Amino acid sequence: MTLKSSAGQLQLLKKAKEGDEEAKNEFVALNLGLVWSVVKKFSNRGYEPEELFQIGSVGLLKAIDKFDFTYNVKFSTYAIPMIIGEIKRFIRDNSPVKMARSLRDLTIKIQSAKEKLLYELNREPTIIELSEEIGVPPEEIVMGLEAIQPIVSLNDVAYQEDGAPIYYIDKLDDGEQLHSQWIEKIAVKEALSRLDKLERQIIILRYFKEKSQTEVAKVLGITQVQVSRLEKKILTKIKNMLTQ
Amino acid sequence: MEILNEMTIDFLSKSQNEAFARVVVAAFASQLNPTLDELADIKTAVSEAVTNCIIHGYENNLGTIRIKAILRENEIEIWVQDWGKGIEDIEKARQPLWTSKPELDRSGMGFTIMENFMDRVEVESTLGKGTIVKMYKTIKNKK
Amino acid sequence: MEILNEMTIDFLSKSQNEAFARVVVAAFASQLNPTLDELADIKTAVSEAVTNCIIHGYENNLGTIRIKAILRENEIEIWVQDWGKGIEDIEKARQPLWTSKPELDRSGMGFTIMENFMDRVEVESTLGKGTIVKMYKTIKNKK
Amino acid sequence: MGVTFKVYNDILIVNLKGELDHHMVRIVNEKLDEYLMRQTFKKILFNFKHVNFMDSSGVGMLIGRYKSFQKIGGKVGAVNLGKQVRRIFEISGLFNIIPCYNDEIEASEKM
Ligand SMILES: Nc1ncnc2c1ncn2[C@@H]1O[C@H](COP(=O)(O)OP(=O)(O)OP(=O)(O)O)[C@@H](O)[C@H]1O
Ligand SMILES: Nc1ncnc2c1ncn2[C@@H]1O[C@H](COP(=O)(O)OP(=O)(O)OP(=O)(O)O)[C@@H](O)[C@H]1O
Ligand SMILES: [Mg+2]
Ligand SMILES: [Mg+2]
Repeated sequence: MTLKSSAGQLQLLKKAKEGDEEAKNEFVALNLGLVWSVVKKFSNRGYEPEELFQIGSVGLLKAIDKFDFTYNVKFSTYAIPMIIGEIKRFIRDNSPVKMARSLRDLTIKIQSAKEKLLYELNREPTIIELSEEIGVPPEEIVMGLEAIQPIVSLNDVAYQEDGAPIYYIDKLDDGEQLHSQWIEKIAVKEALSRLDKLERQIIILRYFKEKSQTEVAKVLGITQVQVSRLEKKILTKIKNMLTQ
Repeated sequence: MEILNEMTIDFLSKSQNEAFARVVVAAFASQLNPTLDELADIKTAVSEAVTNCIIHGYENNLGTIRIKAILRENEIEIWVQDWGKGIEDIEKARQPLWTSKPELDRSGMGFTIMENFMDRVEVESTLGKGTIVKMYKTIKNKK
Repeated sequence: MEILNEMTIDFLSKSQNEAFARVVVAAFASQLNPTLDELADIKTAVSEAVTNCIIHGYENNLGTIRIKAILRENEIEIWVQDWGKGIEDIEKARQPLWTSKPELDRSGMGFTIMENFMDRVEVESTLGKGTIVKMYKTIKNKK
Repeated sequence: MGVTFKVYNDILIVNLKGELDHHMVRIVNEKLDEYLMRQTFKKILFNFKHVNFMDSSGVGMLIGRYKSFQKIGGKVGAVNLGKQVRRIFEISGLFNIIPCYNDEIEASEKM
């Protein structure tokens, strides 16, 4: 990375703010390393670095737009918190889902890796073997073994409703859109088992099969409004069950 | 044998710290690359010793528990210490099924479990001063 | 505010202990029922402070790092301490992108990360004596 | 972490979740006593499906319940023991007094 002198960079920034697109592009290019440095600090959140890099770059652009030379700070001093803020806001809006998914995936991955290595090695795997298999530091695996997450067998049925059963193994890489707060707890299976048939069908169709409310209404023979009301009621019910 | 790594942790004798103590020692021990079973053994033994500090050493009052762990090439050494009541007769206390607190639903199995899940257990104690339980487990390098 | 729980851990300034330190603080902080993101923030901030002890405090020689954590009802307080080199000019050191070790590929972002991922950061240091970084984060009780 | 209850025929099923140590045993006992005050059961089945750790405190809890249920002519059973829990049962001789079943159905037949 060729580093222009800070005086040179300041000139570029001035020109960029005056509307010089080329200067702006050059200035952005010179500061992408900054964005990457910040993105690296979010490596443990279950997001692809490239995705966070794009978000962080938006923060960089905002910083360029908002930076005022009367501020008595260096541009980078001003920009870094903005880049961090942009990424954090993105994570917060998408979050519990992503983090909880990555945590749940970890639990399932540990179980899966354990079974696989047990078969391959014909003995209990070591923690480092598990660590290398899953790509997660050994200490994190120790935390993942904590029983706050129920250990589920991949061949357990996640749920079954009039048709082919869906196993947890199928859910590993799906893009479920699950309602923010309750997915933080992973006792979904238990909560689901305590709903009545109609409630369970709605949740499965909406959140595991990603049908729209209208599609669900059609399948169940009720109106979309009824689906919406029922869904709200069910989610509150589940939330109460899980926070007890 | 040469010391590879070492840590000492002090925490309050509250029962919610029992799980915390288990994770700390397990996370540290993971550096020796144990199997999951060996890790489970270590966690269980630590749990027994820590629980003893809480309910016998401090008799459910507040005090400090210290865990020290030393990693050598093929071995982990764990000390669990309290500055509480102390043990009057160590030999008797270590007998299977002997407990000074039957009324608390204690079965007297703690030391037996520690001895079974670790390779060696030593107990030092002075009445009124405190107790140190030292446990050792061999963790062979597997490859 | 009343102290709910407290722990202090000493470990060697080896880089393999960075992951260990993160997990220890995370496991302890879990007792306040944080969200997974709050936990990730805390782990990242602790990681920055511990790395600084290793590469700046002890300049990759062997020394002791101490982490102390205090849980209050809505807050966690974390101290990360070393008895190493110390910081000459704290204000300058805390500037974003300022590093005394550009040759080591350090970007000088550590303190900025700590400040942005925790709510408050205080730094005490004496040349030749050591450094203590104190960090605070509010963890509201969610029910 | 915690305990939930379910009734299956005349058996109270205690669904345990978490690590059954001294801390959790206190919570389980408290909730279980509360539950039993409202409704008595002569048969109790502990479900260890979501328990991957147990120590002597768990042993003490089971022995305590065994004794109190025995007094009223009742029975205590367990299901879904994991590997580590099984070891603790063996070492403490719990299998001698607490029968373990494969599932609720078998427990219901045999208890
Ligand atoms: N840290 C300690 N301080 C004081 N006394 C102790 C300590 N640890 C053990 N003891 C004594 O040793 C006895 C035996 O301990 P052990 O752990 O084997 O059984 P227990 O704690 O009584 O029952 P269990 O462990 O099965 O719940 C205890 O009853 C107690 O009197
Ligand atoms: N524990 C410490 N002991 C001595 N000096 C320290 C300590 N922590 C920080 N410093 C000094 O403060 C400076 C800034 O620290 P900071 O963490 O922000 O950046 P860095 O460590 O140099 O780079 P980065 O954290 O991005 O890898 C360091 O370069 C170092 O000179
Ligand atoms: Mg004991
Ligand atoms: Mg740093």
